[in-house]
Amino acid sequence: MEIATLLPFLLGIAWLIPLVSFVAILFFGARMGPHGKLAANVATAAIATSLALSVVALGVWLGHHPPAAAAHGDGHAASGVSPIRLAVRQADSAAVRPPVIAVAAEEHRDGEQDHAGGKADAHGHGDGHATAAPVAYAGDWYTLYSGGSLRLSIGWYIDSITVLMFVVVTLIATCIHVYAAGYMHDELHPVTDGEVQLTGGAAFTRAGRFHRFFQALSLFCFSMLGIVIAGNLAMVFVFWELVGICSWFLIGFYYERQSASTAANKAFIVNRVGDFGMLIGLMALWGGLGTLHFASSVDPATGGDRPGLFELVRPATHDYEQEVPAGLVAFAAADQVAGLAAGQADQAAVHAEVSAAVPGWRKAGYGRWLLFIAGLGIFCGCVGKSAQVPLFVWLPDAMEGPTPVSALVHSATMVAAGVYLVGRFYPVLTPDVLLVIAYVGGITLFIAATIAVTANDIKRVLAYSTVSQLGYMMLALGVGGWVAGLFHLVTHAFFKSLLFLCSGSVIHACHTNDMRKMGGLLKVMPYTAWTMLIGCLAIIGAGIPFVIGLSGYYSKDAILAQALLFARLNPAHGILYVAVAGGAFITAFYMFRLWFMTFAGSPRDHHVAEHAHESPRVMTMPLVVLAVFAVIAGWGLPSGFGVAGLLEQSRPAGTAVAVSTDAILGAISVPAEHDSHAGDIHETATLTAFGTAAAGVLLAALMYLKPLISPAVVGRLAGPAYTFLVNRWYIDELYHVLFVMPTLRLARLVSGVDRQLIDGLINALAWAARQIAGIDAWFDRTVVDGLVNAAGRITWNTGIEMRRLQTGKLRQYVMFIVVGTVAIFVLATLLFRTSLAG
Amino acid sequence: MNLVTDCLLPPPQGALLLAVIDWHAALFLLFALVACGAAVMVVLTDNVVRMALHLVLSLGATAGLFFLAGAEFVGSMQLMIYVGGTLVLLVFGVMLTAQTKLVALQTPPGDRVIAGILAAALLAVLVQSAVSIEPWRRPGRAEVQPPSATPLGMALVGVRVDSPAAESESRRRSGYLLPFEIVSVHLLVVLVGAAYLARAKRRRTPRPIDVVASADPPPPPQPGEPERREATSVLVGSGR
Amino acid sequence: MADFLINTVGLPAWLAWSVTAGVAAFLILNVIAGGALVFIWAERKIAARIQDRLGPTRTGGRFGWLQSLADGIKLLAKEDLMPEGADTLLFRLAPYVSFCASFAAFIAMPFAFDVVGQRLNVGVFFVIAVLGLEVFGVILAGYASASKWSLFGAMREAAQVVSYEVPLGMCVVVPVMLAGSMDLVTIGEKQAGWISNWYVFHDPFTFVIFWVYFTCAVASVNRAPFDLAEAESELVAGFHTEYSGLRWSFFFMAEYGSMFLVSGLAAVLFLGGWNGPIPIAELAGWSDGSAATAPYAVRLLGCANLLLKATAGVLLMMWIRWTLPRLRIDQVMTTCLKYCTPIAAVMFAGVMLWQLFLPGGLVPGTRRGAISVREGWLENQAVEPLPPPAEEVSVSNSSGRQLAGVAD
Amino acid sequence: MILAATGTIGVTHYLVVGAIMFTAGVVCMAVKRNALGVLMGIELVLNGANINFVAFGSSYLAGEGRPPLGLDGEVMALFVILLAAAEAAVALAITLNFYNNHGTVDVDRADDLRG
Repeated sequence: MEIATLLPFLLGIAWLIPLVSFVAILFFGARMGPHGKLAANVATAAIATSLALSVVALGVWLGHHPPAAAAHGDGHAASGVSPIRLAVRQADSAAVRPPVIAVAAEEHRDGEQDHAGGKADAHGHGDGHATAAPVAYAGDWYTLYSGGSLRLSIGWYIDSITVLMFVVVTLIATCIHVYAAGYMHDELHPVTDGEVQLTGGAAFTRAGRFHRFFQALSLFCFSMLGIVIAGNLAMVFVFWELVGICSWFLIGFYYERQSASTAANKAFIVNRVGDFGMLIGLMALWGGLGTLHFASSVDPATGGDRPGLFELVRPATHDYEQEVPAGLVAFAAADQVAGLAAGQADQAAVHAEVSAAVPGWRKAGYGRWLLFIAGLGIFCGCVGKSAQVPLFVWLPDAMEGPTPVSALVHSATMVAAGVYLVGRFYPVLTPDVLLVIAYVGGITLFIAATIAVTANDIKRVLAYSTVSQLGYMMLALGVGGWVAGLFHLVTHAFFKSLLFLCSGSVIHACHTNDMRKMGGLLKVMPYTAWTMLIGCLAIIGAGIPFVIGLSGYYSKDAILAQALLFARLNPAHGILYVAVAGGAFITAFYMFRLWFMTFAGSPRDHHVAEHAHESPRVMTMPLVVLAVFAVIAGWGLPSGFGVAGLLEQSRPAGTAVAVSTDAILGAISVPAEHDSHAGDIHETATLTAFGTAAAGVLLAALMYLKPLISPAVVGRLAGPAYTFLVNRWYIDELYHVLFVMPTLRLARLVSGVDRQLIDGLINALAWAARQIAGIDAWFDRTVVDGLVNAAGRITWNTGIEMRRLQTGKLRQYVMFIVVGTVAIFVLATLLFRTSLAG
Repeated sequence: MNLVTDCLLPPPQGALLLAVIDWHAALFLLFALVACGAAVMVVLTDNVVRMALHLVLSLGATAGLFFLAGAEFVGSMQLMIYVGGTLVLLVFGVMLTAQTKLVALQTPPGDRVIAGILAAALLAVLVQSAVSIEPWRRPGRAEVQPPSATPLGMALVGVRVDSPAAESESRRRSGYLLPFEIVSVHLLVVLVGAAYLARAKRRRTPRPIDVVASADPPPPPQPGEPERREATSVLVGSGR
Repeated sequence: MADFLINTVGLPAWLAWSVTAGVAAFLILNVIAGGALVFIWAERKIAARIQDRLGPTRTGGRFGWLQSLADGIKLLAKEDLMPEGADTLLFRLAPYVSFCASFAAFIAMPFAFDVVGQRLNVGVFFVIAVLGLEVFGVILAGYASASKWSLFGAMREAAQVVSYEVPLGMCVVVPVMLAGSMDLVTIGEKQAGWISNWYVFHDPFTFVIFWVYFTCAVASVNRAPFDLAEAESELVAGFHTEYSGLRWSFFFMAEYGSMFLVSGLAAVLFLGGWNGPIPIAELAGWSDGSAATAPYAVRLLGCANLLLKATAGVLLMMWIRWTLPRLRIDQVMTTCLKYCTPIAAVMFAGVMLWQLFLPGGLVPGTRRGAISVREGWLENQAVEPLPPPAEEVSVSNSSGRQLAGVAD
Repeated sequence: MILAATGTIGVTHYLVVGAIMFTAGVVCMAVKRNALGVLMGIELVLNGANINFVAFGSSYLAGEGRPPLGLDGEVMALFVILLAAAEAAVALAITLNFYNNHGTVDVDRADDLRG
């Protein structure tokens, strides 16, 4: 099969299989084995199949499009050499197609339109000038609704990120399914939940929810993959919400617990806030451009070709340079258009005039704001989903869910969806939006990191680190490090899920989240300890500078380099680089604080220590697997074969060049990413990263491994700051004061109005109605009932009389019949002067 | 209604009495008299079995009338089915009215009188409407086709081969296949239903045999029971 | 004979017909009654032989062939008793009803081509129907005797006969379907020729159904092993317990008459009627094959054939009677409703399919749909013309002629 | 037939016979207290109707200018006979039940539903 049809086929199947398992478990889960034990196998088998298919798809992709040099090659040479070779390969590759959409007739028949949007792409960022769009296959499976210019469809947009994300998500999901099968085994039997206090203090016992857990997991995988493969924003939004609801299910898995249900609702509501912004963005885009498809698509109604968002924002004719699309311009200049239309009666003429006038308007700056709003709106959604400031408060609470959930949903995949969307939507984002993103990311990473320092709940530490890592990614994207951000997304997915699983294993062993009760677990649970150490090293980006390192090493360096470059180009925004570097230091500190407190030293709580034990094989195996990936995920061959190289293939057209605009937020120049590989910047960044990380680890060691510095003393010295951090910057309280309280007060006011005013009115009406009803009732009783009763009485009496007729004597009846017959004859013959006999 | 004179009026060429007897009319007269007389006898007798006898006579005579009218198949059917049917009637009559008190259920004479009056009225009406049609009274010698059951059979399987039906294509197709099927299904249903209605109920009183067989004495007779017990014993005796 | 009388003797038509009818009636009555006597004698001899005795030997020479005559005289001489409390009218009436029913059935019974009292186009049904009337007399007798034995006997017979009429009718329908006519004469005609033309050998189904018919026939005339009506061991003599003398002998005659009738019917329906196993007449060239023009001698031969076959049937019944034990009433009913009826039904369907799907089916056009049934029938008409229009003269002519043939 | 029509017997004669039988049947139904008597009455009534059918169908009796019903009459008569048999079966079953429950076949005692 041709790749253009093969990829959607493979990934589509991989996408749908979890849905199948979800449905299966939904209907037959309880009957799958004892207590639904087999549900785990079903879900795991499903996601494993998806993994296999995704891997096949990856192979297919690599077979057709070998990646260029890694974005973060060691040294500059590789990346310098690669483009030429790449260009040569592309020249003779079969993938050279004119950038038109080929629709095969026989593929029309089975309703699947396949858009082979593959274009010969020469990533000529060697000479710093991008002239081609990346390879991407897009198309629609099914059109849900098509009316006017709106067309909602289930479609696909597949490029290297899609394939990569498929592999990552399914891989991690598989590991976590396996892990969860062990972790959740309590749910196989009726559970006595100690954290639920019933009135009367009795222990709360409920039936196990094993299969439900996996049911939700399957649904989540389906939704996540849906986001990844989605071919248009509408579809993205749908699965976005699906992911949200899955997260709601899973956070509230122990919904009897007050805290859990609250956390679930919090997460959901906070996400709504973000999604509201996203809706605004969608509306702006659709209102202006009339399409939500990423790539160009064929409209089944007209059969005509409709340019997608990317094409509109960065038209190939315009050398893929970002410009405000004509639609948005006209949309913004609505009144001018109206003026034109007023003069003209003929539509075509109006169109002609408008299209003629558009460039002028564009110069005049119409539509920039719209594009800005659209970008911000989309980003709002991402803020909610991937827990950026100010909407990050839900993520730490989301740790109420079972640990595998935290690992899968709230660290590796779902929260990454925001970052992914920003990456996917990158071409449309204007430099202003990017700047906003960058700042949001920076603030987030700093705040979260600082909070993580003082947290004592092991999962919360990880949660905050997640938030801050997401901040890293956002910042990277914001400062133009497209590859860097997504690269970090991938690597982070691995080691963060690893860390969470480790923490889960620890919690499983200690039955507590509090790190202060742990310690000295290294001997008891070696697998967990060492794999977690690998995780920590990965997250702080440990490695031997310029030689080799764990996955984090590469991604983080890329981010630092990009930030540094950005800071150099825009001195005004140098603070971002500081944030990144500081973040790196703090990250290192709290991660190792965590590890030391948990594993090193001597047990602090014997009660915990003595019945701590290594987790079963089914839980440690995934740890090992993930650890391996956490180590190697960042590696890439000089030939560019690696995650970074793969990502590089999909770099949005026109983003490879440095752009400097005088934007709404002042002059910004977004640097080209490959410049960050320039020697000095690269080295500086690497050294900085190494230094900060090392410093952080050292400090942690001093404070918690060999307690030369007592944390208590530090806490006392830094008193107010310490309490400030312990209370998590009082952000929850702040929101409580800013939003919750006013809302409640408003609600109280409204309810007061309701009770006093409206109820009074209604009561008055009711009273009046009652009076009228009283009159009515009297009338009814006397007149109507009188009539009815009279009728009834008459009927009754008649019946009494008539019943005499029914003697029950057959013979009399016969006689009646005869009488009737004769009577009819006589009447007919005498009265009507006719004879019935003819 | 100059039937009798038709039968016996002297022929133009004149001959013996026998010679002028119109056999058709004579036989008709015979059968008609038997049929009507027997029918009236059915009304007049009170003994069920005799009623049945007269009924059979009447029906048989009717069959004869059918033969005379050229409807031989219908006549045979009449004989076969009605004789069977009345036979069963008879059997039931004997079974159910075996007790002397039931052999003759006297009818109050008042009823008889009223019924008689009504009957007279009805008869008058019917006869009036029968006689009032002139051409019916004076049949011409319509051309006679040989009596044959084949057209009937063909018609029952849906094909008309008889004249005048056979002329027009539309009527040729208008056989009686559907009514035939309906009637057959109806018969089946009726049989099942009858079997269900008349199925053997749980005996209220043990059969003499059971009484003998079982050691414990039979239960004391409830009021209104005895005739039923006797009836059951009759059933038993007749092979049930 | 009628035309003979009219043309030669010069009698007026009406007289000729009356005489003809009288002769026919006389012949039937005497042949059957006489036959009954012979059969009674034969039955006693056969019973004796089967039971390894001699049977009547004295009366009238070695074989006691006058035995039944003597019995007849004895019966005539007997006093005619009537139980008190009996329903006089019905008691007197009953034997005649049976007798008449049994003998009236012979009206439509052909003895050879056109040697028939009255050729009816629904002969088969006529015979069956009239035969069914016989049981009526039995019931009346049983009821009128005011005796439980008689009543029980009558009940049994009624139940038995009424229920056995169902399979009997089914079996009879089969030859009717094969011949495409209910006229017994036509049916007999269709089987002319070699023995292979007999309907019993028409196809396997007819062979089976012949035996079903015979069983049902035996049952419907209350012969052993179905003679519950007069089960000596349980009911003294069944329905004719109270009868004696001539009335009793009437019942007896009726029984033998109907035996002979059903056997004859079996012969006509299944065993080729008056046609011998080998068409001697045709071979010898006495007739040109068409029965209508056959000389009287050939018809006489036919009569002999039929009588022979019927007698064989009767003898078979006797043999069965003295061989098989009597059935219980429930067994009788089981035989009828659980065996005979289903078998008959299945066989009927089988014959039908055979007719449809094997060459030489009844209606060639059947496979061409309902309307073509008509064409097929018309073709048949062309091939086999129906008997000439039954307008009076010709009919009475034919019957008269052959009766004359029988007479002289 | 034995004797073909000679023009003396017309439809009317049959109709009259039918009428008499019909009336007899009705009276029988009206007078008899015995359920079986009532049944016989019904049979009579049906026969009366049947005679009319056959008469109208017979080509022997048809008046001039009035073509007979032909086969339709006979077929109607046939169906009437069959349905009469069916009706007799059901009626007998009902009677039997009535007898089982009331110990009598007196229709005057079948007035449990009287008004």
